[in-house]
Amino acid sequence: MPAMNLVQAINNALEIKLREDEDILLFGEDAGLEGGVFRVTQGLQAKFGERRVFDTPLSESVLLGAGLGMAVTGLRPIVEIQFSGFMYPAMNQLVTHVSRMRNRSRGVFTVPMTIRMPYGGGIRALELHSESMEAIYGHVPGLKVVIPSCPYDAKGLLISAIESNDPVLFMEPKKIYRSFRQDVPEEAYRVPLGKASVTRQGEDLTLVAYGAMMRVASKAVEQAAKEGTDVELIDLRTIYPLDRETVLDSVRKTGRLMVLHEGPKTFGVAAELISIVNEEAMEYLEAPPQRVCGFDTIMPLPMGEDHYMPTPERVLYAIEKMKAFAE
Amino acid sequence: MPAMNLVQAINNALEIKLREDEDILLFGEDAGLEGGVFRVTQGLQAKFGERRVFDTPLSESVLLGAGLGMAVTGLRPIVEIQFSGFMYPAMNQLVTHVSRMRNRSRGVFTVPMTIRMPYGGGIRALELHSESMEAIYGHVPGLKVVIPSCPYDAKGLLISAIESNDPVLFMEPKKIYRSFRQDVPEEAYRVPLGKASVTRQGEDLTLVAYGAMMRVASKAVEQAAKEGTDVELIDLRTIYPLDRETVLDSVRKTGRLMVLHEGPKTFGVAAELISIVNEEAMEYLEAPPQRVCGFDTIMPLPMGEDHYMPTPERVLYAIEKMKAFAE
Amino acid sequence: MFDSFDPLKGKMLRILDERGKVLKAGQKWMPELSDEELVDGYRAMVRARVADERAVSYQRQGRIFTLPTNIGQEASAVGTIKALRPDDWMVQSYRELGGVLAKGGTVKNHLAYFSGSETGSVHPGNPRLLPLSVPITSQVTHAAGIGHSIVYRGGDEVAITFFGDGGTSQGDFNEGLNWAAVYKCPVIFVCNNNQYAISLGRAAQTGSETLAQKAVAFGMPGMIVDGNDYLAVVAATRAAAEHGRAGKGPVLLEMYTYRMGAHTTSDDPSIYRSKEEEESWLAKDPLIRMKAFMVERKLWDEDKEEALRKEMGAECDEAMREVENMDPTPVEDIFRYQYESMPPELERQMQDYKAFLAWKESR
Amino acid sequence: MFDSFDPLKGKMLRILDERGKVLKAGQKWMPELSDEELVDGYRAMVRARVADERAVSYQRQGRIFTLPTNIGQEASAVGTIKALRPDDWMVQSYRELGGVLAKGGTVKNHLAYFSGSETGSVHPGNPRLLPLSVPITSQVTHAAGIGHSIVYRGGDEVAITFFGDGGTSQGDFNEGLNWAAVYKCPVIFVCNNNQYAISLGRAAQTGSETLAQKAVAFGMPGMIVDGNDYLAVVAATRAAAEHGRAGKGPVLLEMYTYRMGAHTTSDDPSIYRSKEEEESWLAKDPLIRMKAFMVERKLWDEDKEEALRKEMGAECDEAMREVENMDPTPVEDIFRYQYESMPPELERQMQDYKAFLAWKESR
Ligand SMILES: Cc1ncc(C[n+]2csc(CCOP(=O)(O)OP(=O)(O)O)c2C)c(N)n1
Ligand SMILES: Cc1ncc(C[n+]2csc(CCOP(=O)(O)OP(=O)(O)O)c2C)c(N)n1
Ligand SMILES: [Mg+2]
Ligand SMILES: [Mg+2]
Repeated sequence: MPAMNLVQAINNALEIKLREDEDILLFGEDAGLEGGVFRVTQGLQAKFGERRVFDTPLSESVLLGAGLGMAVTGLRPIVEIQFSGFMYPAMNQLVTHVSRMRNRSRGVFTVPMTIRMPYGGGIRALELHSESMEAIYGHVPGLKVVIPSCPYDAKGLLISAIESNDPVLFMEPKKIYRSFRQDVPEEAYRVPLGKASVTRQGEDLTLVAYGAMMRVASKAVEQAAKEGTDVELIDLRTIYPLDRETVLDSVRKTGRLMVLHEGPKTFGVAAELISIVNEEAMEYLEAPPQRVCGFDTIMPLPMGEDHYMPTPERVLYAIEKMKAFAE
Repeated sequence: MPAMNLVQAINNALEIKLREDEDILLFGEDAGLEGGVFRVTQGLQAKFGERRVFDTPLSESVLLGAGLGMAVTGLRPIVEIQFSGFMYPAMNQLVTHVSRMRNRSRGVFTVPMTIRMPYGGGIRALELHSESMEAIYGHVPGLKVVIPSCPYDAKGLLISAIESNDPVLFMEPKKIYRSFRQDVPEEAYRVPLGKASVTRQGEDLTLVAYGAMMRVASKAVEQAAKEGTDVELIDLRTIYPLDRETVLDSVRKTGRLMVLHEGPKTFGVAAELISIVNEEAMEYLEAPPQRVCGFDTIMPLPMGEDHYMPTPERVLYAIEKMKAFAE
Repeated sequence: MFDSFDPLKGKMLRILDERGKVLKAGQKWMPELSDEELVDGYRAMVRARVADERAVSYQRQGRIFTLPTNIGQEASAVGTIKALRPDDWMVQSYRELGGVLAKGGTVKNHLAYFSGSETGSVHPGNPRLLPLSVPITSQVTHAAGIGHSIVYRGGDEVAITFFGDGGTSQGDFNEGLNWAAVYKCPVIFVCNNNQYAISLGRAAQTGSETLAQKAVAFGMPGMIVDGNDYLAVVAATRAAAEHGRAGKGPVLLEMYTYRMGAHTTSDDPSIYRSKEEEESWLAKDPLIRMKAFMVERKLWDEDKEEALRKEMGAECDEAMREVENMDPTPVEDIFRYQYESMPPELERQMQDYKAFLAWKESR
Repeated sequence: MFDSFDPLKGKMLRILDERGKVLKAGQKWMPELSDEELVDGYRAMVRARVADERAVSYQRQGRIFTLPTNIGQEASAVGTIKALRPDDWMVQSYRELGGVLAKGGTVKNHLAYFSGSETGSVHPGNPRLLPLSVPITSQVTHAAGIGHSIVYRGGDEVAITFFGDGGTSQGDFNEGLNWAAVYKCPVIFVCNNNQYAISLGRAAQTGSETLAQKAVAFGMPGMIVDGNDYLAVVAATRAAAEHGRAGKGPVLLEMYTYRMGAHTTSDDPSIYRSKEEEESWLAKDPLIRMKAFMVERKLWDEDKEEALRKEMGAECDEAMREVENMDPTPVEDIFRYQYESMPPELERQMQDYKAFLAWKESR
């Protein structure tokens, strides 16, 4: 089984699906010839030709709009938005058409579109190159929002996303594009959308994270174990639809919930998870749930970025606060 | 003191500020000559001329973008977006410029802009004319998001919004534009941004609502009182920054929290309020907080709208469920 | 044809004058249409007109909700679609009832939509007709994508899309037309310049003298067509379709017309335009013009007109009754179409809501 | 002037040929510039070039982060701003270092920005220069608004804004230029057609033969200018500014130029363009051309060139050192500028974070 990093796993998933299904087109700004600014689609144009894999004019709104037009005729477009900070010009297409077409046409027209975009901070990038605004997209009815945290999941989730007959926003944690490798089967496999995974069993506390923050979480959890706290770690994997049950089961066991994400705290993903646990498992909570999140500010430029990005230490600090409550 | 409905109170606030400050311009699609499709700005062009109050081409992105350009030169634009469902084409300007300019320029350039837009359902309107997506805007760092629920507040909040040196998104509950009148002073007064108001004292349960849902809440609360539940009702008034203290004080007293809003439930405003209460006053909670919200679907067309829009009965149903928990 | 009508020189394609006579300069462009086709086209325009008039009166009676009408623009709506094939795609905005019906849509579904039922978004047999699009100009990008798909599959269909004079100011106008031109997508972009965007007059919408000249920005042909002249509309659309089918890419057609009615039934045009102006356009009514042409050719007469209007009126009344007898939107339908299969949370919300309904019932 | 250079006829304003000789056809348009002004302009171009070259090497040394350069486009960046007044507004994208410096910006702040400090977003003395804009073309709408404000206040300033060939495909291109044309805002829209949008060549970006012709869509003048010819840039900008100050509204200038460097320091142009192409543009370098012109006029020589480059290099190195000695971004600065006064929740987040820092310190 070859070892792949996140970029390779995504590229591999794209290649498998492009090979399998002639109705799949892949396009985006610089996504063709040069394979995208992160080279995630490298080699695909050479393999499948300019008709299947192509560069587009610099215009995100029509990227999604034209994608929708293709989709209603039966194609299955895979659209790349160069950075998640450049999704906003396409927001109207996303919210008023892509996500709604099925419902408003009573299922007659559907949009089996996958929208890939790198998101997240920690790479010392320019403004708007480090956004983490998944909560906004999770709030838009009709979208599925997926965020992988490792090569294996990325491949399986992306194949599921491409095969989904609903539009899927596939957010790629660019910080860990090339951070590590994992054994990834060469053939196609699926990781189901809407299912979280428990990556570490623990008794004392449930920590939910996703995307690049899973690396931060893992480090924190290791350290916490050394310091005597046995954390159960959940990789959410899908922002919408949320996997309530996995989170609830875990909190029912541990009695404690902490959520870790990069996006701004207020109205973020953590709030929804806390509310779900409140509604279904409040009586199990032994301490107030904690949020370790980005601040309610824009992402600072690189010199301030380390303050903004949650770290393992911030998780440990929150664990300590939680323990203090229990005493 | 004249009795005014919401439309009149808003019009009156606009008139006062336009008269007071020559740096204020008001513009939007159909906002000039005909006074807007809801006639909220009626008469203002006649009073202040076409230079101050004007119609614009049909292009929301430049409405905000040009507004920003004006603002950095010292003007104070008031921009009307015809319906909140038409904000999306302007999302890029809103998120990447209007809300960020102060921070990214270290305070050198500021955007004292007020963006008014009618929002919300219940008027049997076409698609995208009934949206309630305030949670999205609350998640955008740098914006203030304000929603009045009555003529008196609307005037005072709008004057505060226009005087704010930060961009304010002022969402007008169109469902109650002309539903009722209130005594509204003729002169200028301010209702502070970021402050909720307790509109009814109660002992048993805290109900938080805002905008048009305050009418629904009031009816529910009256009925609940008859049925033996003494509800404390809070009008949130500002979505960001949230007035944590008012909500926390109330929940510390009642031990119960319910949030009512039209927008989709998942990742909605209610989730944040529940999380705040968890973080600060969890030990006071006697039952799981309840959410009475719109569904995670798009707003149905009028024949299905009544199912979507929260009603007093849905609040009463939730109260009953909450009580059942206590038993 | 496009070379002969340079919008920068103020040229406009017209075939009929306002009294229905073929203009000398127009003869050359007269589209080949059999008598049956002429009658069929005219009937379709009348059908749309009657449906709109009835709908307005149903709205006044409180039987349906706010709606826009196509009145005055039927030549553009019907002529374009009649010039195309059933396997071509139509991407509408919201003011093309004539085209929607010509494309196979039904009055019943139209009325169902404006009665507030999503079932009216689509039409029986699912013609290649997208649901109406509310966000101005957003739909032109969909037409670009459909055109792209046609090219990809090597088909010879075209996509036609409609938007207003106001719509040319939106960002998507630039993005959609540019895309279609870059990939030579067979798309006919029809700008119905009806002189108003709600209350804003055409002159205040943009600095360009014509809307057709905006085609220059994309390197595609642009042409002004007398949008109240059915024959000119057919001729122009055929030329544009040929252009597209031949692999030459998109075309922008500015249909010069007038919105004879209000913007929607909620609108009051007297605020922003004069009675005189409205009256000056009455004489230019596309139906009057075409009728005169047809009468002259002995293809039509007052008896036929009366019979047709009666027939259409009855069709509408019947459709309205059917819509009024429709079952209310089932609770399930609010939830079931949002995703292919209902996510657990949505299922929960639906069950909770049903439990609430039962509770309410039992109170 | 604009009448004489119709982009639809492929006309382009040029004054100097590639060897720095005044073209016969260019003489007529030669801008009045004193010797001091000529020297000043040339020095400003060299300053930008040196700053860019140094920045690239600082980046390679790991002393600053990824950044774009202006190399090859200095004539457009500097010539435009030098043709304007200090009270005119400049609305940049991110590839106009020459203009930023000419407008009063400093190399130090430029380097501070690309070292990751927001303090570099603005410049000492706050010239009328907006911070760089990352979302392509979004900034042109800001220029439209500034122009609107100038008209409202009855001023005679102008706003100038810059964007790329790729930028013409964005929706905001349509919305911004349309607004400016409708309200006759004094805005100079400068499209730096440097032949690439990252890896996408100009020909694949849009179907229109020139970018200047897109002005036709807005009813404003549009002109192609040899963007590597400093004198042509000055002449065109002066004409556009006059047009604006006279109340005649906006102008679109397509500066025909070439991005001699990579898109940013992270980019690898060898993937998408040939060495031959790159080399063919070397001879068209705006600095070579202007230098030849200056030498011919005895305004410049190799000694001066060497001295200037040395001086500029030292300025850059000094600026880089200052930036490296800057204090790190204070924690407070992350929070304090988001709103005029810090909302309680933000205050809480800051205090909590400070408490965390203290906790971490004490561990
Ligand atoms: C993006 C967007 N903004 C605003 C509106 C509200 N609106 C509906 S129709 C209309 C005017 C449209 O004018 P035009 O494009 O000329 O089309 P017409 O109605 O005249 O056919 C406006 C502003 C909308 N539907 N979408
Ligand atoms: C809205 C948006 N989409 C994508 C990007 C990513 N991006 C940065 S520069 C660039 C190419 C710009 O090309 P052009 O407009 O020609 O300007 P140039 O860089 O050549 O000066 C792209 C796609 C962006 N910054 N903003
Ligand atoms: Mg119109
Ligand atoms: Mg370029």
